[in-house]
This record gives sequence, C-alpha cells and structure tokens, in this order.
Amino acid sequence: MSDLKFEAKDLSRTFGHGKRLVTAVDRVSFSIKDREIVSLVGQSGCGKTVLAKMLLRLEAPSSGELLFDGKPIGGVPDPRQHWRKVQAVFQDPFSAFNQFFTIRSQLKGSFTLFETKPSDKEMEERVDQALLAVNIKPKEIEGKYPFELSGGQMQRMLLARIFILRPQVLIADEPTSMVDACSRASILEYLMKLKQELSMTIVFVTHDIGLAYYVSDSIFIMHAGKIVEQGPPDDVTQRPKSEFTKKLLDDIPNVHRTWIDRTTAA
Amino acid sequence: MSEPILEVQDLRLHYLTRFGEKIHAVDGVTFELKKGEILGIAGESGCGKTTLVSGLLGLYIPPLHHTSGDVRIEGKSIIGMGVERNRKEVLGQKIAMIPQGALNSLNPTRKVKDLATDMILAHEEGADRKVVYDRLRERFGRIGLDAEHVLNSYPVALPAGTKQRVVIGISTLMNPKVVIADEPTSALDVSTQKAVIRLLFELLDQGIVSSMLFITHELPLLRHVSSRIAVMYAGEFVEHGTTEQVIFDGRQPYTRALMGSMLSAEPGQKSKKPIAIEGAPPNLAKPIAGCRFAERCPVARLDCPTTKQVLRIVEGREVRCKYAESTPQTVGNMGAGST
Amino acid sequence: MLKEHPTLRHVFGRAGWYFLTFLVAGTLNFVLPRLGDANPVDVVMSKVSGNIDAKTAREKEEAYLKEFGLVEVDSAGKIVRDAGGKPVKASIVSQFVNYVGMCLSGDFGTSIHQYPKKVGEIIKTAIPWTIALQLPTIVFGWIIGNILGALAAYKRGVFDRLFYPLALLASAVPAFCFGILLVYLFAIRLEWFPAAGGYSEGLTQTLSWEFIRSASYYYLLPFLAIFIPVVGGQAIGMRSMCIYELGTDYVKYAKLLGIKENKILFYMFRNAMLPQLTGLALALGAMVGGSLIAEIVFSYPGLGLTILTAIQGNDYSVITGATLLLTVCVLVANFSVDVLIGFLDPRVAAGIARSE
Amino acid sequence: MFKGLLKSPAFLFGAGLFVLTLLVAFVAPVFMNLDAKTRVGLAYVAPSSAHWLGTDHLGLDMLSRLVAGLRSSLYVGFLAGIVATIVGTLIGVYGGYKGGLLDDILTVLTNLFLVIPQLIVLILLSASLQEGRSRTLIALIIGMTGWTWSARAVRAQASTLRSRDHVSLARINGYSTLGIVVLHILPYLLSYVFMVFILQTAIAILSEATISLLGLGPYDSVSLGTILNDAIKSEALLDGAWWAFFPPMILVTVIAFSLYVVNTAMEGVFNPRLRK
Repeated sequence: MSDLKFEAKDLSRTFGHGKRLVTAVDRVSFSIKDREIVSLVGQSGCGKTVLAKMLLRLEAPSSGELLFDGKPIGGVPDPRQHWRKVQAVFQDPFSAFNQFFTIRSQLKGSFTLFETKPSDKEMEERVDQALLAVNIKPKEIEGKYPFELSGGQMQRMLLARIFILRPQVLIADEPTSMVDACSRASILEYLMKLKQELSMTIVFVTHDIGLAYYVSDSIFIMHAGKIVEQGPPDDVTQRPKSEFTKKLLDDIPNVHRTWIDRTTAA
Repeated sequence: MSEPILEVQDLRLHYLTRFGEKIHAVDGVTFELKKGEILGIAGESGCGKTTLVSGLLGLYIPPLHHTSGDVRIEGKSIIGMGVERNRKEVLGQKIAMIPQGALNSLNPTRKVKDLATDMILAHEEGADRKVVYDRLRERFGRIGLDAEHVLNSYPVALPAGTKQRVVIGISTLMNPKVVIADEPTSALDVSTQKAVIRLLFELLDQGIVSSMLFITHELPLLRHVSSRIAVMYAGEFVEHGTTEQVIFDGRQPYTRALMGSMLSAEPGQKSKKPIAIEGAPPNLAKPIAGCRFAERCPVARLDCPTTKQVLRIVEGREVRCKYAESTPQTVGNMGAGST
Repeated sequence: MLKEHPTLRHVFGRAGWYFLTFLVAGTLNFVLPRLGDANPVDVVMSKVSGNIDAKTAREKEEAYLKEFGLVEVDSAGKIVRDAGGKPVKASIVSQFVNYVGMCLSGDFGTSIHQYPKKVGEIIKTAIPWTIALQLPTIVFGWIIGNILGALAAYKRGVFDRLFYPLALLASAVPAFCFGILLVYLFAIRLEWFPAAGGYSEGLTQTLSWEFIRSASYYYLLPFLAIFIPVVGGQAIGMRSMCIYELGTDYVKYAKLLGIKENKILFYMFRNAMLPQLTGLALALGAMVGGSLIAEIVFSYPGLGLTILTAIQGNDYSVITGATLLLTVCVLVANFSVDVLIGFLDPRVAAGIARSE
Repeated sequence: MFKGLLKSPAFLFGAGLFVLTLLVAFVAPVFMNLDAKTRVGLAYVAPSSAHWLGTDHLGLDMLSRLVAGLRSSLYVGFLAGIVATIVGTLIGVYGGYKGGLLDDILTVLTNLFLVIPQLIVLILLSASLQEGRSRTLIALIIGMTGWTWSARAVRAQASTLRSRDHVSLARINGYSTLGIVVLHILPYLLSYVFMVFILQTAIAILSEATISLLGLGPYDSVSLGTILNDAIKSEALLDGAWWAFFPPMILVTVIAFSLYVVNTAMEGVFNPRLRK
C-alpha cells in the first residue's frame, strides 16, 4: 500500500440538471499523503465544502475517481467503515449538536460507530478521558445541553468526539471561523495535539490563507470548483503561479504590507 | 486641527430586561471624530459595539435606554430630540449607516431608483423627481456603477458586490457628516472587501462624507482602514490610540490577544505561538469591581480583579490596564519591531 | 421568446400546471362516485319503482342506465343487448371515454330528480348567484382583512390586543354558524332582512331596477356571513406576515435612512401581501367550500342549494356536474391569483422565484 | 421549552376552554341522567328545569343529544386529526429528508390536491358511500383527504433540517436513516407537528359539521353537524326554536376557537420572531 490516503482523478460533483446545472467541483485531481496536513483554501462558494463532503462520503462524486487507501470511497457498501477512519469537525459547533439531548449522551452516541460497543463503564471512562484531553472537567458539562455552553466550549466538544473516535483522517471544516478571536488559538492548539497524539492526516477547509499557511504541509487553492494551485505553503504563498492566487494574496489585508494605496484611490 | 465633527461624551446606555434588570451594554464611552478622519472600533460579539451604534444615532427604542452622556454633531446634541425630528434631521442626513447585511438591506420589491428617491424625499420634501433622478445618476456613476442599469433594476438582479455598492451609495446620498460602517465587509470575500473599503476611501477623499466610524471584529483589518483605533471590551474602550500604537504596540493584554489571533501567510509566522484565551466576557447586569478582562487575562495579577481600572494615558494612548507599562511582549506576538 | 419574458413564462407554466390539476380533478370526479357499491340507478329506482309496473320500471331503468353511460350503446344510439336480451354493461374504460366526451361537449348529463331537465341547465341558473355572492365577498374580505391585519401588526398595543382575539374568533366561526346567527337575529327576530332566497318571490330574473334592489336586499346577510370569517382569517395571516416583515433587514435599513414611517409601512404592506396572495391561492378551495354551506343556510339560489337538493334527491348527475364546475371555478380563480402574483412580484418578473 | 407554554395566558385560556368541552363530553354523562334515544315530549319544547335545552324535532332530550353529538364530533376530529397528521408528517419528513424522485412525485401530488377543494372530494366520496357511512369511516375519509397542507408544511421544515450540521454529524456517527429521523429530525419537528395536529383536529371537526349539514353525515351516530342538519331541515330556525341550533353551533365554534387560540399561542412561544 502506498502512503497516499486520498487520491482524486478528474473528480467532479454537479447539482441539478439541464439549464440549472451547477458544477460545484470541476474535474479536480490531487493526492493527500498519510499524516499530512492539507488545507483546502478558497472563498465561499468555491466548492471546498462540497469536496470535503465527498472525502467524508456525505456526497457522492458525479464523475471521476476518488480513492481512499487505494480503494474507491463508494465501493464499500457500509459507509460506516469509512467513517470509522475518516471523521470531521464542523464550522458551527452549536448546530452540530442535537439540542434535545445532553452533550454527554451525544458524545456517548459516537460509540454507535464502533464495531463492538464497549461496556457502559468503559464508554463513560473514555468520554471522561476525551473531555480531559480538551481541558474540560467532566463535571462542567454534566447534565448540560448544547445551548448552555459557550462557542469555544462547544467547539472543544466536537474535538473531544474526535479523541473518542481516534480516526486516521480528520476533515476540519472552518473549525475556527465561528469562534471568537480569543478562543481561536486554543482550538488550533487542540488540533495540533490531536495530530501528534493520533498521528492523523488532517484536511483543513478554510478561507483563511494565513491559517492554512500556519498549519499545513500542503495547500490547495480552490476557485470556481477547480484547484487552481497546489503545493507546499511557502511555494504557494511566496511564489504563487496562478493569477487567482496572486490576486487572493494581494487582496488579503496584511498588517505588514501596504494594502490599499490611498494616494491612487482618490 | 479643525473642529471635531462628532463628539461623544461619557455615553452610557442600558437595556432593561423583562425582569427589570439593567444591562449596562455601553458604560462610559468618550471620543471625538475630526473632519476627514476614520476611527476604527474593534471588539468581539457582545462587547457593546452594536449598542454603541444605536446610541450614536440617537435611536433609543426600548428595551434600549439612554442612561447618561451626550452625543454632539458639529456642536449640536442629538440626544432627546423626538423620533420625527431625529428621523428628518439626523438619520441619513447627518449620520448615515452602512449596515452589516447589505445583501438583505434593500427592499426586494422596490427598484433601486425608487428606494433612493424615497431616501432623498424623506429629507427634502417636495423635491422634483426628475432632478432627483439626475442627481442619482450622477452619484451612482461617480461611485463606479452602471447608473442607468442599476437604478432601474430590482435588488435580486444585482450581484453581491454591486448590492454592497448600492447600499453605500444610498446611505451617503445626503452627504452625511458621519458615516458608521458596521462590519460592512464581514460577509464578503476578500476581493470584494478590498473594493468596498476602497470605495469608502473615495467617498471620504472626494468630500462626500466628512468622517467615518469603521466597526469590526477583526482588529488587524483596521491597520489599513483607520487612522485611530479604539478596542472595546465589555461595554468600555480598553485601549484607544493611533493605528500604529494599537496594532504594533498594544498595551492592553486583550488588544494583544486580538492581534495574536490573526495568522498571516508569510515566512516566520510558523514559529509563532498564538496565545489561547478561554472563557467569556462578564455579565454586565452586575457591577464589576475590577478589570473586566481580568478573569481571562493571561497576565492578570492578584489585584486585577479587584482594582478599579480607569482609562489613562500611557505612552501617548489611552489604555485601561493598571500594568500597561509592563505588559510583557510575550502576550500576543505582533510585537513592535516587525514593522 | 419566453426566455426574455419571465412573467409570461410564469403564466404559461402555471396554466400548464392548472390544466394538469384539472385533469386529475376530472378523473376524481369520475372515479369517486363509482367507488362505493351504491349504483346510482339502483338508488333512483328504489325511489320511483314503488308505484309502477315491472315493464315500465325496466324501461325506466334502461333509460337511466343509458343516460348514465353504464351500458354499451351502438352507433345508432341503441342499447347493445346480450343473447338474453339484457343490456351489456359498459366497461369502466368505455364509461370513462363516454364521460370525457360528454364533458368536452359541455354536456353534464340529465338530472334524475328533475328528469328530463339537463344538468347543464340547472347549474347554469345557479352558478351566477354563487359567483355574484362569493367573488366580491372573498375579494373584499381579503382586502379588508389584510388592511386590518397590517394595522394590528404595526400599531400593536391596545388596538392589537382587542382586535387580535376578535379576528381569531371571527376566523374560527364557520360561515354557516355565522349565517344561522344572522338569520335568527336579523331575519327571524328583528325581521329586518329576509330569511331565505335571493330575491322577492314575485319577481323574474331580469336586469330591472326593482330586481336589482330586491337582490341587494337579500344579498346583505349572506355577504356578511361569508365576509366576516374571511376578514378574520386573512387579518390573522397578514398580522404575522407583517410582524415578520417589520423585523427584516430592509425595514431596519429604511429606518436608518430616515425614510418616512408611512413609506416604510407601504413597503411592509406590499411585501407581506405577496405571500398572502399565495396563501389565498391555497385557501381558496376551503373558502369556497365554507361559503357554499353558508349559501344553504340562506336558501340562496346558488350551487350550494343545488348540491344540497341533489344530495337529498340522490341526483348523481347533478352532484358530479356541480362539483366539476365548482372545481373549474376554483381552479380558474387560483390561476388568476397566480397570474396576479406574476405581475406583482418582481422576483417572478426577474425569473428568480419559483414556478412549482 | 414547554414551560414557556404554561406562562402564556393565551395558551392557558385556549387549552382551558378546550378542556371544558372535553369535560362536558365525557364527565357530564357520569353525573347526569342522559338519554338521547327516548322521546320525552313533543317536538321543539322550550327549555325547562327538566330538560335544560328543551327537545328536538322528534321530541328527544336536546341536552342528551348534544352531549352524544359532541362526543362523536370530538371522536371524528381526533381520529381524522391523527390520520391527517401522521400521513402528512410521514410524507413530509420522507420528502424533506430523502429528496429524490419519489419526493418530486409526492410534492406534485401534494400541490395538486391542495388546490382541489377538499369539500368536493368529501361530497363525492360520502355520497357514493351511502349507508356504509359510519363515523369512523367519515373520520378516516376526512383524515385521508386533509393531509396535504400538513405534508407541505412539514416537508418545508424537514428539508431545512436535512442540511443541518447535526444531521451530518449523526450520519458520520453511524446512525441509520431511521435513527436519524427519529432522534435527530423528529424532535425538532415535535412542537410543529403538534401544532399541525391541533389545527387538523379543528379543521376535521368543522369538515364533519359541514358534510353533515349537507345530509352526508354519519348514519350510525349523531354529531354536532347532524343535529344542526336536523334543525335546519325541520325548520327550527323559522320556528324560533333557538335551543335546537344555537347549542351545537356554539360548541362547534368554541372547539374551533379554543384550538386556534392554542395553536397561535404555541406559535408565539415557539417562533420567537412573532414575540416582542
């Protein structure tokens, strides 16, 4: 087996049909290595979330090939086998939990995915451990419902879930964009901790190229459904080849660079 | 220096909850805005910046109430002037708002020219529609829109970037003294964001608007937008100085935290370690004895939660931190020197 | 060509849709009466066969069977008979073909109860009364209800607190109950208005001044009985639509621009009215149904009474004919509302909004 | 969430009113000697201390008939309400969550039957049923023809839930489709479905009264509608026998009104945008 986790060839995903056909992902090809951190960077509507959902097997490709561990993702009849290995954290931690059940019971719900469910006692213990791993005392969330916690805490609950499931791959869809600036750093910290402890492959989906530069081994720039540029962070951000990447980098406000020249603006 | 256009004097505002509790959402804010100036106000959700905006407009719609303090435009107070006078003389006329959700701000069943005409007629009763239309064409052309087409379109037919421009165009039709831009770019992608900010500069440089308040939750963005910055936390300004001072040499640990959360794509960034700050802002219904940030501050000292903090001048800027002089450089890492 | 005219495209799209609906409704009209085991001819025969001899009875039965298209008929219009001389039963398919053919030629069959009067004739005298009563009532009720609902949403306070429960009550009172109350109070007790009918008995239906005056006099109570529940129901819907509109970003923005209050009210009213129109299209069937029953309470000479008499006399051909025509009326009204939406809503004109 | 309801005066008023009608229907017979089958006097005898609501056109005790009729009407209302709610919710949730071809077909069907007046279908069906028209069958027919708007409404709600993150999370948690619908979709729709049920019940009671007035009411029992039908047929109105038509009229109205009030109160509590 190669050290490639994902491989895509001419992968496309379209919605609707006829005149209303929308191509969300347009013939992209790429590969993601084992234990690599890859960032899918693009602006809203560029297709990055749809691509992530295909990696997660929540959307099926319309055409092209998408391999996981060398085998087509849709090839295995039971998608749960895929989800045991590939997991996700979502953008909005509040909408990611069901508001009718306690957080703890939902964390325990993650064990549904296990082939053999551990004993109740073991499940409780593992939930406690996962909570401690994201720096939350089990008592803090005892009997609590999602709406009773802060955004930062809820995002950590999503991460605790990953500590329970210990997948090989994590798809992180804008995990920091709904969190206040202050809590952002701690979310990143836990993600890095996850990566180290579980030696995971992480696919970051983000609009923030600075964040992508900071965390990744490789960056894919997406625009209008296509991957317009991919490579190591330094190449992509310091020596961009595609016009789109150049414009994107130019348009991002950066405290150390002139952004808008006001003398020419007038 | 010229006379200040906007003066805000110790403004205090509160919400009255159903249970009779008073939430002091804006708690003693003072600042001035001079001609041609842009002041940036940065703060996270719940810091009181949106309430402050309502206060500046003189719009006190229950449950929001004016506690004390004054807001003056060109020397005249706008507090306590009745709803109808406020509508006619202040809103859109002296102070214009560029709201956050530009995409939903235009009446979907009204052509752009009709909405714009309504705006002008609201302040100039009996104006001739023909003259008004020519004026609209001229103004929309000036802000880089295909005036004839845009004016005769319904909002649904316009792309997001154009809609944002239309909103800015309509808001500034009366050549207001102060423009308040409330997160005008947060829903936009970076390229549109840049175009919008460029447009705001043009309006200022051409003298269409006299001064501007730019409100955002992204402190680093203000580096390129405003000449001065005020950082707001829990209803108060915690730091207020020139853009250089606040961005590169913030003395309130909170300012540093806001700066540190931004990561930029340039060499050397990989080695920096953002400081994690957990917890949430305090409950403003109860009086707070000491520093409002103390609970979350990574460098808080023993007496911080109990000692009353006042805005004082430290190295040329106002800051609300007892230990501002010695705020260690390790908090955040946008330390000076990297300019 | 249609591409450049989204409004026109909307109209054609809706027309196609309503035609499909009409086909389904027409099929239902054929199928539903045949679902039960009761054969209309048996029912009629059980009523008339008491005092006639067997031969006349059989002739009568066969005439009915032919009239209903229940037996095979040859090209000469004679009943096809089997070896034993018994009429051959028509298959369900040929019954359906027969039915469609009759509908297309505008022939709804012959009344059983008022034999040999044609169903079309009976309906023709009833339908103007129903349309004259219901169309203006529902249109005015919709307009007044929307204005009152918008006022309640805008004013809130005391007006809303008094008006809202009243509107709820008005919408809950079935039109027929309200009708009975009006008849009892104003016709039986106070004797201000006539209790039954559409015009004074001695008059003929001509466009004379006297007839119009009489018809208007008889019109008022049934009008009120239908009008009040429509106003109540529409006002409640409009009230919540307006409260929603008042909370939207565009209203907040208009306020920030200093736009005048009454102008903003106009925005709100117009935008809340569009979904109310869609709502009207959906509620029309129920409204017409309710009003039909109210007609009965007043013995108004419309379709309601026609259907009631037909039900009492087991007059199947009249029942199916009347319901089919009523369905057509409702569909036409629905279509008109949809066309109106197409012209009023710029989102349809811009080709953006739905065309189901 | 449901605690909010108990603080809403409108809800308490509406629910109280409805409970009152339930008490009349089910508790009154326990304490009173009611007999709806025996003649107790002449036709249309005015109310007296012996017969609080007088007699009907056959000389039966009106109050006894009324209580029996109320029970039938409530029975029809609840049964039809349950049928319409269940059918509508199943179709709505399926279409909204699953999508696809079957959803498209169901949506077209729903919209089709939405514009064809329910009353017409009811008339045609009831007329063809003749003697087979039991109150249970009538309830089932009303329920089976009345589900359309609830399916449409529930579908709209369910399809917004489908794309919610918590449903995606439940999927990658390995829940089955049934598990997702039961645990992660239905709880969000619960208050909504309950509101649908209340409205469906109210509408069903009105529908039953309507077709009974046309003489298509149940053959096997008296209902509020058939009492009204008898009163109108026997010209109680012209005789001034108000006790023959006012009580059933008031009951129908009170039931519909109380259920409407409950429904709007719930909307106010669950839909914060209407609150102020």
